[in-house]
Amino acid sequence: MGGSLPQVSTFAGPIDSLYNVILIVTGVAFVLVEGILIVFLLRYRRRPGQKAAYVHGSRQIELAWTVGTGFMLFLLAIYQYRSWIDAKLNLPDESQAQVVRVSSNQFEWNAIYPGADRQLDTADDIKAPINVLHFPLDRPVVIHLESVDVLHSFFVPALRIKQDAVPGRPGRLWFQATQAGEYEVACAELCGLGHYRMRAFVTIEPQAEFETWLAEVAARQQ
Amino acid sequence: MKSLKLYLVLTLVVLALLVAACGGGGGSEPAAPSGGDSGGSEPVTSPVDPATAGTITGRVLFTGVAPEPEAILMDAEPTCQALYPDGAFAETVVVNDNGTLRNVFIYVKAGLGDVQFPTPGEGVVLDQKGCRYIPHVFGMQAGQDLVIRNSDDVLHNIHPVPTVNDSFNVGQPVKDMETTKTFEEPEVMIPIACDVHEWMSGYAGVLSHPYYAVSGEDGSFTLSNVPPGTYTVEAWHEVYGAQTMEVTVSEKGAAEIEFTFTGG
Amino acid sequence: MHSAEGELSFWRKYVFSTDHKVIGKQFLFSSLFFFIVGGLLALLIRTQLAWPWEEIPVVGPLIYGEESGNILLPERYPALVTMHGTIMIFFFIIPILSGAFGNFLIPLMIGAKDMAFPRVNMISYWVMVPAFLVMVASFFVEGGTAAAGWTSYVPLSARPDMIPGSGLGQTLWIVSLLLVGTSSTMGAINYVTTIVTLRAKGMQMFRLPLTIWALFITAILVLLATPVLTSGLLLLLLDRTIGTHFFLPDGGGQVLLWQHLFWFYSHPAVYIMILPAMGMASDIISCFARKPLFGYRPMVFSIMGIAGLGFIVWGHHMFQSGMNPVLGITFMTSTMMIALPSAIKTFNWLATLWRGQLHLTAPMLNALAFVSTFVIGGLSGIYSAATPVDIFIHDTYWIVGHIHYVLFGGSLFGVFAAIQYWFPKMFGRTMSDRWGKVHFALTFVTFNCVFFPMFILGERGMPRRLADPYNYNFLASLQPLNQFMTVSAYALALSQIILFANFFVSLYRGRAAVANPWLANTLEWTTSSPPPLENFHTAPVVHRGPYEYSSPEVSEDWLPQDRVLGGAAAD
Amino acid sequence: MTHTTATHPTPTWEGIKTVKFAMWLFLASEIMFFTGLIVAYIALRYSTPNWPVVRDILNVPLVALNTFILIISSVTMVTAYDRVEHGDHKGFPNFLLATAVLGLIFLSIQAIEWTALMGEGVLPATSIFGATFFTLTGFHGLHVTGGVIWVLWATRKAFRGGYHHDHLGVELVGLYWHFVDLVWIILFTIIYLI
Amino acid sequence: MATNTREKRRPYLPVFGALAVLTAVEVGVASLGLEQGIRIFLLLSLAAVKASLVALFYMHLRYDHRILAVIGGFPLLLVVFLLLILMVDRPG
Repeated sequence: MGGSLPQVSTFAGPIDSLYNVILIVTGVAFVLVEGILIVFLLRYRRRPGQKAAYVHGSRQIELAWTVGTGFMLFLLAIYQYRSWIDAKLNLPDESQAQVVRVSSNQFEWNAIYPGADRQLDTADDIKAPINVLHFPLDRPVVIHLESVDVLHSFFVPALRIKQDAVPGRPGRLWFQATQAGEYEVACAELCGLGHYRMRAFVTIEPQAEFETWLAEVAARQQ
Repeated sequence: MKSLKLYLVLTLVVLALLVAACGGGGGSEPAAPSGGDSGGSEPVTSPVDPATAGTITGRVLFTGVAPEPEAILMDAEPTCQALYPDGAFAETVVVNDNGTLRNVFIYVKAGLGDVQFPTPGEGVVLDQKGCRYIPHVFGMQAGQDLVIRNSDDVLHNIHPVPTVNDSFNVGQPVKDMETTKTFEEPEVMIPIACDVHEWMSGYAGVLSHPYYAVSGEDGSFTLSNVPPGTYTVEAWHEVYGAQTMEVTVSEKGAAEIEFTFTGG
Repeated sequence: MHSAEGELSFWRKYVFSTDHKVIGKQFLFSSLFFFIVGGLLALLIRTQLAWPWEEIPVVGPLIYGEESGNILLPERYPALVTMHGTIMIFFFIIPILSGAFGNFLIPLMIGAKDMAFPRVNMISYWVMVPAFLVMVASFFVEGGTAAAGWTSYVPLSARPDMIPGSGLGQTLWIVSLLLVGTSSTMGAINYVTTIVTLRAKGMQMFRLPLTIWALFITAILVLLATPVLTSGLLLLLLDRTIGTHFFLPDGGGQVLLWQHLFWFYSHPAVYIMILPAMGMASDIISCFARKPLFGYRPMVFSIMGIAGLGFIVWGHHMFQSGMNPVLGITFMTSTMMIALPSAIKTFNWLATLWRGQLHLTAPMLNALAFVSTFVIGGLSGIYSAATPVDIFIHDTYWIVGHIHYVLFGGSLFGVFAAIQYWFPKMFGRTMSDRWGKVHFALTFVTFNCVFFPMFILGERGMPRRLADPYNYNFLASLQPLNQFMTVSAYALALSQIILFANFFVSLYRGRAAVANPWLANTLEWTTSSPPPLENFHTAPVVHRGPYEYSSPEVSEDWLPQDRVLGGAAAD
Repeated sequence: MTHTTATHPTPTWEGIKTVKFAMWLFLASEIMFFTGLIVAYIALRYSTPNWPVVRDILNVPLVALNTFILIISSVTMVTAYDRVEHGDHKGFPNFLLATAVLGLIFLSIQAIEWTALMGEGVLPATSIFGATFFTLTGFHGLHVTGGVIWVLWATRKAFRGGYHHDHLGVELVGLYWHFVDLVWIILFTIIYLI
Repeated sequence: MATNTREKRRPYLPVFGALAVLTAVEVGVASLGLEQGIRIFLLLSLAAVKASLVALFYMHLRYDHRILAVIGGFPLLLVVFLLLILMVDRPG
């Protein structure tokens, strides 16, 4: 999934593989159903003088495809159960993770880092420039997502994460990046006339580089 | 025959609705109240008799410590960032070399009585260049055209936040786009923001008369063609607030005044 | 109940008529008009996505006007998207399926003279007219039409300063939808009462054709879901007017409360938009396969299953909306369950074709297109039911593709089939089958060219409702694909002209239609085309189910429900 | 409603009058309408940390009396129907009138409570409590007003000798009135008592 | 069922009595300082009893065809489910 987009977070692998599994399952179902449709179309064209089969249905076939499809759907449900819990329910312990507050307002993303005392909403918080977000590599990052005015949606395709920033209701999402680089952030919830321009840049870099960048922004801020 | 009449009615209903919709065009909206009606075609005659008119000139001095100009981090907009090789700085407090203060809005607050001044035909141009409102502070008359031009190849979203006038919220996605808007009521200092670039800010002073000026590079300003009389003149700055001063203009006289703002 | 037909004045007979057939046609004509308006808006959206901010050569100044520099302004694009969605859903699909075909077919197919409450039926159409006018008026108000999406999520829809469209335009949008809600609730009460109480003698519930079952269950969905939307809209209206804070966070309100109330209505609403098409397609397929519908009872129970489950799945629209993730699991489970009845229906349609005598007329082709595209629509839904995949594809073009494969591919091909199948009964003339096939071929090809690439866009992660997606590096390469989709959208729009031409020409010059041109079994074909005011000269008595095609009891391959067989024991 | 002249018997299906069947469908949609409002109220109240202490703001004894009045009006309505069914064509219109009067009393007490509350500064815009309170009682009040108008219309027809052969009209207005009373019973509990 | 000549009069007055008493009990329970959980449960169940009394006797559900009770009752299932989801989705 994601075409040329690299798999940059630990979620990317499971989500892409789940997508491929569903692609195969639905692909087979698609080919079977459409194939049968076309075959029946050609095979049972009208022949003058012949009457169609007088068949009202059969309990066994109904039971068969009901149970069959039901079981297939049940398997799909079980198969993808785990990655949802990992992505959204089991948030890592914030003391080990890098906590960042990402606040969105009309047409920009602002990242606020807790600074030395590792506590947000303290004097030493560092505010990154608009639409610039840096995250450390190979470490869990917990984002405190919030919005100032309307609904926005923090969508980083490369990291395979997306969650709405709901004003008045701070949300949590987390990821662990596995590949350094610069990736784009898009807003995925209609938020006004600049919705298509709410682009930010996420830079994933090793811990050392991340800390030097943080210090540099802090200095620039004084 | 019976059914024919039915189809006539129904097709007529459909056509009527179609015409109504197409008449307005799907998604278009009527031309905003552009300056056309208020400008008027006949030449603008000022009720002031030029023979007796005087001028008010002066300077805005600045004492005390000038605050460090605040750096603007334009990383979010690479196209604009490229225009400022040595970094962009906010224009909130700009102290000129000769110790005077720039971007101060000076205007006649009272003393004109209820003289009716015609609104000028040509519009005031507010340009957006390098992700910055140019001019940063400007004046205009109520009802006069405000021509907003986008000289950046970037989306700007002009979003004034007036209290007296009703606001508008317009996007200009491409270069050289122009939108014409007007403010109907006098209102001193309407802040103008850009929702896409949080650091962009402008101030529009809307007045019912043409006596306003903004202190320039040398901190000086002139109000010309002022009918003789005593006026309260106010100098407004976005950070240091406003100061007023009484001034009397004699016939063909040139009054001199000076404002002094002290730094933080 | 009706005075002799001759005395009625022109107004009572055509404009304020209480005859369900005339009301059906009124819905049909206004829905077709709004199909054009919605379609034009779609073309404007596609043009912007292919060539962002370009001036459209001839039409541009006309549409966008001098004031906005003859191009689409960024704050107008969300308004286009909102209006395309709202008009297509509330003024085209639901009115044509439940309004036009519901009104016209229900009394005819159950053997009744008219609806249970003819006057309430008339009022339900005439409540729609102010809704049309209010919505059309919102195009011309200062600030333009509503621009918070057809879902009008709060706070964008509640705070006028957030986007110009959220000013007067949004208030008119709410008032218009309140009127549509009143109209559809009145209609629903009428349909349920009529189907339950006015069936002809012998027409037991399990001898009803599937069209009627679908319209019956749809009416129940409308009856129970629309009031919740009405309450949500009223709360939003109060937030916007008298300053309450139901949905606005700064006053203690709940932003997600609106989404819950909205989707509690809107998921049953998407089934309101597809179930009638499913019913009509089943009837048409069974008729042109000259073969009994395979598994009548499972089909009825799966419609009931879809309706029942339809009320408990709305959360799958809100997986990534900040809702409690635990609910992600509950709604994922219920959504997976609801995929089952749709699958059963598809298998039954296929089984109906098996060993049939397929007459590939225009209605049949459109009905088969319904089945084949609905399959893609249904399968693409499974991706968004799987919550982790939904993390990526939520609010991207994958969802837009899914919507259009189910709504355009599903309901609209069903509507094309239904129009050409019941046109003879409605107007007493037949639409040209040749032009019907030309229209079908063009539409089917261009439809897939426009909407299948949306899955590719979605898989690449292109968010929806973006006015100009190409300043994102990861989307820049998708512009050629979007341009191809736009050109095919133009072709799709042009090919609809064939349908409209065929429709309006056949109104006057179509071949005169006999009572039963398709040799179908259901009751509406036992009366004349167009039927007299009270539908049946003598009240029909039903002896068998609607799908007795190729029955061994008779030599022909059809056996109408009301025919009395010679010695056979008439039950 | 369909005009049922004397010759046409009221249409029935399996013993149920069709109009009554439709009336219950309408009541089902009304139940869903109030569901939307009540569920919104409960969700908002459940997630607002410091919900005001209801007893201090609202005049519970007065409204308890009001609830009692509405219950009595239900009783007069049901007696009216009972009387018309037993052929007491003279007596039943008075009970209909009594129901209408009790309804008006209920509305006026609500109006009194509203003006008192507004006097104390509790307004829809001031707080979530105010918003939900005025919305719920407001829409219920609207439904009671509609009910009173319908009952008055039925009373006028009754005094003019209507409903002798066909008691349907009385039963319908009764059903609507009892429904509105039932909604108030629930609202009274969840707003005033809990 | 709902024929004019009924064997016995419908118990309107006893129902009225019950409703009056239940209302008084409710107000009483509300004023007691019970623990919130129990208090809500008690009040809600009292309200439910009163509501069903009105529905069964005054709205004739008890005497009419069962389909009317189904039409009136089915929406309550949806109410319960919607309420449950909104309770679970409490913010914070």
